[in-house]
Amino acid sequence: MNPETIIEKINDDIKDKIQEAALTAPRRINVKVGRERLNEVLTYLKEQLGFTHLGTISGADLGESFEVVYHISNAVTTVNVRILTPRAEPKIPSVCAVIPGAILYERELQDMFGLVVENIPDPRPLLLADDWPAGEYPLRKDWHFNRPAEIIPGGE
Amino acid sequence: MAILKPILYILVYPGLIFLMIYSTFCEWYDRKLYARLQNRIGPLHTGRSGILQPIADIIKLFAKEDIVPEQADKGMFTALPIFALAIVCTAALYLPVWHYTEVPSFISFPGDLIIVVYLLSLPTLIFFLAGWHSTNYFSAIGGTRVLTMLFGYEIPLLLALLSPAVLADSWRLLEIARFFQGKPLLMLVNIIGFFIALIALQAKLERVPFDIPHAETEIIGGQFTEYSGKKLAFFRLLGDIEMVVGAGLISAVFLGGFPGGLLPGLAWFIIKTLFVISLLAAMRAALSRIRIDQMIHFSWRWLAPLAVLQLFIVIIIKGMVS
Amino acid sequence: MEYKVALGPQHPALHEPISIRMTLDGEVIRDADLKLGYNHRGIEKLAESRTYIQNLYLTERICGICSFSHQTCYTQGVEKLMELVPAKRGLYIRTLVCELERVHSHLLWLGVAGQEAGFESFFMYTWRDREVVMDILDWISGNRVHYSMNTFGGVRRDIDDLQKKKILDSLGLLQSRTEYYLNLAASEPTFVGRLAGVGKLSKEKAISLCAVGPTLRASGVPMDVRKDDPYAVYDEVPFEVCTADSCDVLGRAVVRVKELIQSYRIIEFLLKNLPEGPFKVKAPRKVKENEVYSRYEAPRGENVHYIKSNGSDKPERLKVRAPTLANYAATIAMLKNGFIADIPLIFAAIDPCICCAERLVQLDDARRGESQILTFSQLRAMANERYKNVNFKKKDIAWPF
Amino acid sequence: MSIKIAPFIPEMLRSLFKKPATVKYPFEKTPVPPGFRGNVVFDPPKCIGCMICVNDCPAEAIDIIRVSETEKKFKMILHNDRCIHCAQCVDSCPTKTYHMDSEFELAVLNRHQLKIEYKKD
Repeated sequence: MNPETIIEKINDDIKDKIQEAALTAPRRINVKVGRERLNEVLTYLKEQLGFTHLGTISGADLGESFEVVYHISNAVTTVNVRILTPRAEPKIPSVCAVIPGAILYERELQDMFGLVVENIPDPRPLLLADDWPAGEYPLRKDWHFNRPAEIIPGGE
Repeated sequence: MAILKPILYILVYPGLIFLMIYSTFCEWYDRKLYARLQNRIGPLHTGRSGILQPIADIIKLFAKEDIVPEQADKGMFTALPIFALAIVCTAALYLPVWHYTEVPSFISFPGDLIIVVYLLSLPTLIFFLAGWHSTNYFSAIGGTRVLTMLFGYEIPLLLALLSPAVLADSWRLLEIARFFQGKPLLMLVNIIGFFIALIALQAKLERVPFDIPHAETEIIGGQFTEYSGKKLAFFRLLGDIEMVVGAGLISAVFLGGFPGGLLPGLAWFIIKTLFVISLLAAMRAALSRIRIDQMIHFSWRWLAPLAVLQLFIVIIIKGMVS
Repeated sequence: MEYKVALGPQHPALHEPISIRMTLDGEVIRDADLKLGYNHRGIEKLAESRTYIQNLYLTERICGICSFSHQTCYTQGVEKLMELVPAKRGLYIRTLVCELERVHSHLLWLGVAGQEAGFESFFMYTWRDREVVMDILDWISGNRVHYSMNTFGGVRRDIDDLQKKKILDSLGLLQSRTEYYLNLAASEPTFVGRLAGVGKLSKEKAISLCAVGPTLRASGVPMDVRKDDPYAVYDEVPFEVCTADSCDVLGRAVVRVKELIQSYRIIEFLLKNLPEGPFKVKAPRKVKENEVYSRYEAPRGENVHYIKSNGSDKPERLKVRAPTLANYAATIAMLKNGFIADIPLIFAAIDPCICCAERLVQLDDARRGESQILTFSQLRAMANERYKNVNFKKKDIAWPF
Repeated sequence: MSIKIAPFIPEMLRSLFKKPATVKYPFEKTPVPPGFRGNVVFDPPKCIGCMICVNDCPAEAIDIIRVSETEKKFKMILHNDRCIHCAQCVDSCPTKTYHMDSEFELAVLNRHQLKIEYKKD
């Protein structure tokens, strides 16, 4: 099994479920899917091709929409499964049913981007402080942090 | 003179003053040896080679803020450290260190071995009460661990101390010591008992590998979690004095006591207790902390049967000797 | 009777703040839950407003122990974005520092395991020996903790023959000492008794919970980024992926020990085959729009940086996933039905680096721009305030026993 | 590997008679290795005011101010309380204006004392 055969297999088997699949770098495959098909694609990758290890889930703020990338690896290659979700309705499906280890990453996404993960087993905030104000999502591009002036204690 | 002697006995030697000074010295010795066994230096800067470090620690603790938890029973919480310290100091008075003459110390009586063992068990109960009254989960866990451990080591300790007493045909520390001074070769009979008593003493002092009740990486300070300031200082001092008394008890019972009157007796006391403390320090350095279930398992699987075996050996030897 | 205890955020077994909320039944843990977020510094957000070169040192400061892991992971990602081929000698030196860092981290872990198990002598001996490798790192990089060896296109400092000889000499000493002490520790019944059979994590569970590093390898899964996705010069270096099948803390210790021995061999190989030539090449300052998913085998497991560039000299997004975060889910599974006494060992067995795992967020006070220096009395007043405001019911605070 | 009783005893006894490994640091100074990254030292005559170091400094610890409008004279303010001693400025500078010394005991009671000004006389 090598990246080329994997991408062939993906194109053969689930062509109808994905929007795009390409080999972007050595040992990296980019797959674009619609968010409603995410769980099906991940199940296929896990069960047919042995992609069991979810490296992480990264989010990025693209302005109009949020991009969520699931980095999932097996022994030879890594597939970046990419979904887009509009800013107006930032919902993504939970993948915990397929990959139980995804829970912490999904909670992190909720905290940082304000994405709503549907059917998440444990929706509590993970990383932000207890008294963090609701509705503030620090990794969104429109969230700015104004650095306060530095105060050096003591006299001159 | 008749009144002066008990007062001197209680206040100076082997009473409070001597105990305080000697126990801090023993703590320093223990720490220094422990450090050297680990290729470290240990205390260094307070006094010559850091000899005043334990005293400095106690002074530091006395200067700290004293906090009593809101939910705790204040009277109990405050009284426990003082009681425990008093009990251990009382136990020290029974050690046969004063004049080794035909007239034994005024406090000695037939059966004082049992009294010392009993008095050394009481601090354990006080540790449990201290943990329980702190109203802190970690303290409560520590307190229950104290009691659980007590069931493990107390019986082997008693059995181990029993065998020399059986051999010497006396329950009086002074007479056991005198018996072994007369027949030093018979000390070898009790070699198993000696090591059992050492291990049980280590457990009583709650030092590695038996520091389970206040294992700091597991339950913070165990029964002492909520204690601070003076009260913690009392508990620390208690630990040091208990170490001296325990070492003294083992030297009196297994190593032939402290013969030769006041000054040679003192010298023997220091030599023998330091020997026992060295063994305890080596044990502390060589072993890793065990779990509470492993500890109970160990004491009932190995310590208690070996103590019984020791008793049998002693009974057989006694039959052969007499 | 079941009761709840919070272990942390301040606890002697934890060297960094995290809270483990446990439901206990006597000495047995029935349930465990982690609360993170005590150590956030806003690094991911900060990285978006800094240049690639500034981020080199920012990523290094994600962690103190595996500083080089984060920096290398980031550097390799950015090099791929720049389409830059680093100098060969630079890559060899980079790999050398990687392995030296692995040695120092694993020796540190062994000491910590000894300390958590209450075995101070082992802790002292391993940490004394760890000083040897710290001195080597100090010698070749100019600092003990933050080596700052990486730059885009290679490394910043060369290694001369004297350093090479010194490293090889100390390495021999280190290797013999490590083997000697490990043999001793492996035959010490109280120590082995504390590690064996503790914190079981089955192979299936380890895979499904996405554990990484020695935690995963001790469950019999031979996953190692150095083999699966070779970076730097790992495709030229002979080494084995170390695994164990016992699935417990002892297995994790065995894996780390085997990796130590492997690392010594790798270092020896690298030094003996160090190619001649330049140790760095010139790198551009701007990066065209692209994205990269960079993987790195840190001492604690797979370290991941996801970098998105937008054509300027600053990254659009830098996502860091430290190995510790990936192991948390597995830790909770391991803690269940263990003893309280095993918590520090199980938790230490993933080699937690809590500040690695938490990188993002702003302090509330910083936003208000007020002075952040609080006096003792102010802190005390704050605590009292908070205590008064918490609406306790009398029933809740009653001591349960 | 077999289980023994107290296998550490011989090693412990050996340690007892060995010189302790402890470094008595503040009382006995240990030398730093060559190439140690200590304080940043600035050499004002060499500066050409290109500001690369200011842009590259990850800790924003360097300020370079032009002293006179006509001449190429610059003064540098080093905020040593922010400096992380990464030596990126040494690498970045095209005219080798910077170097690092081997000083590492930098603690002071007042952060203002860590602000160092280098000026060409």
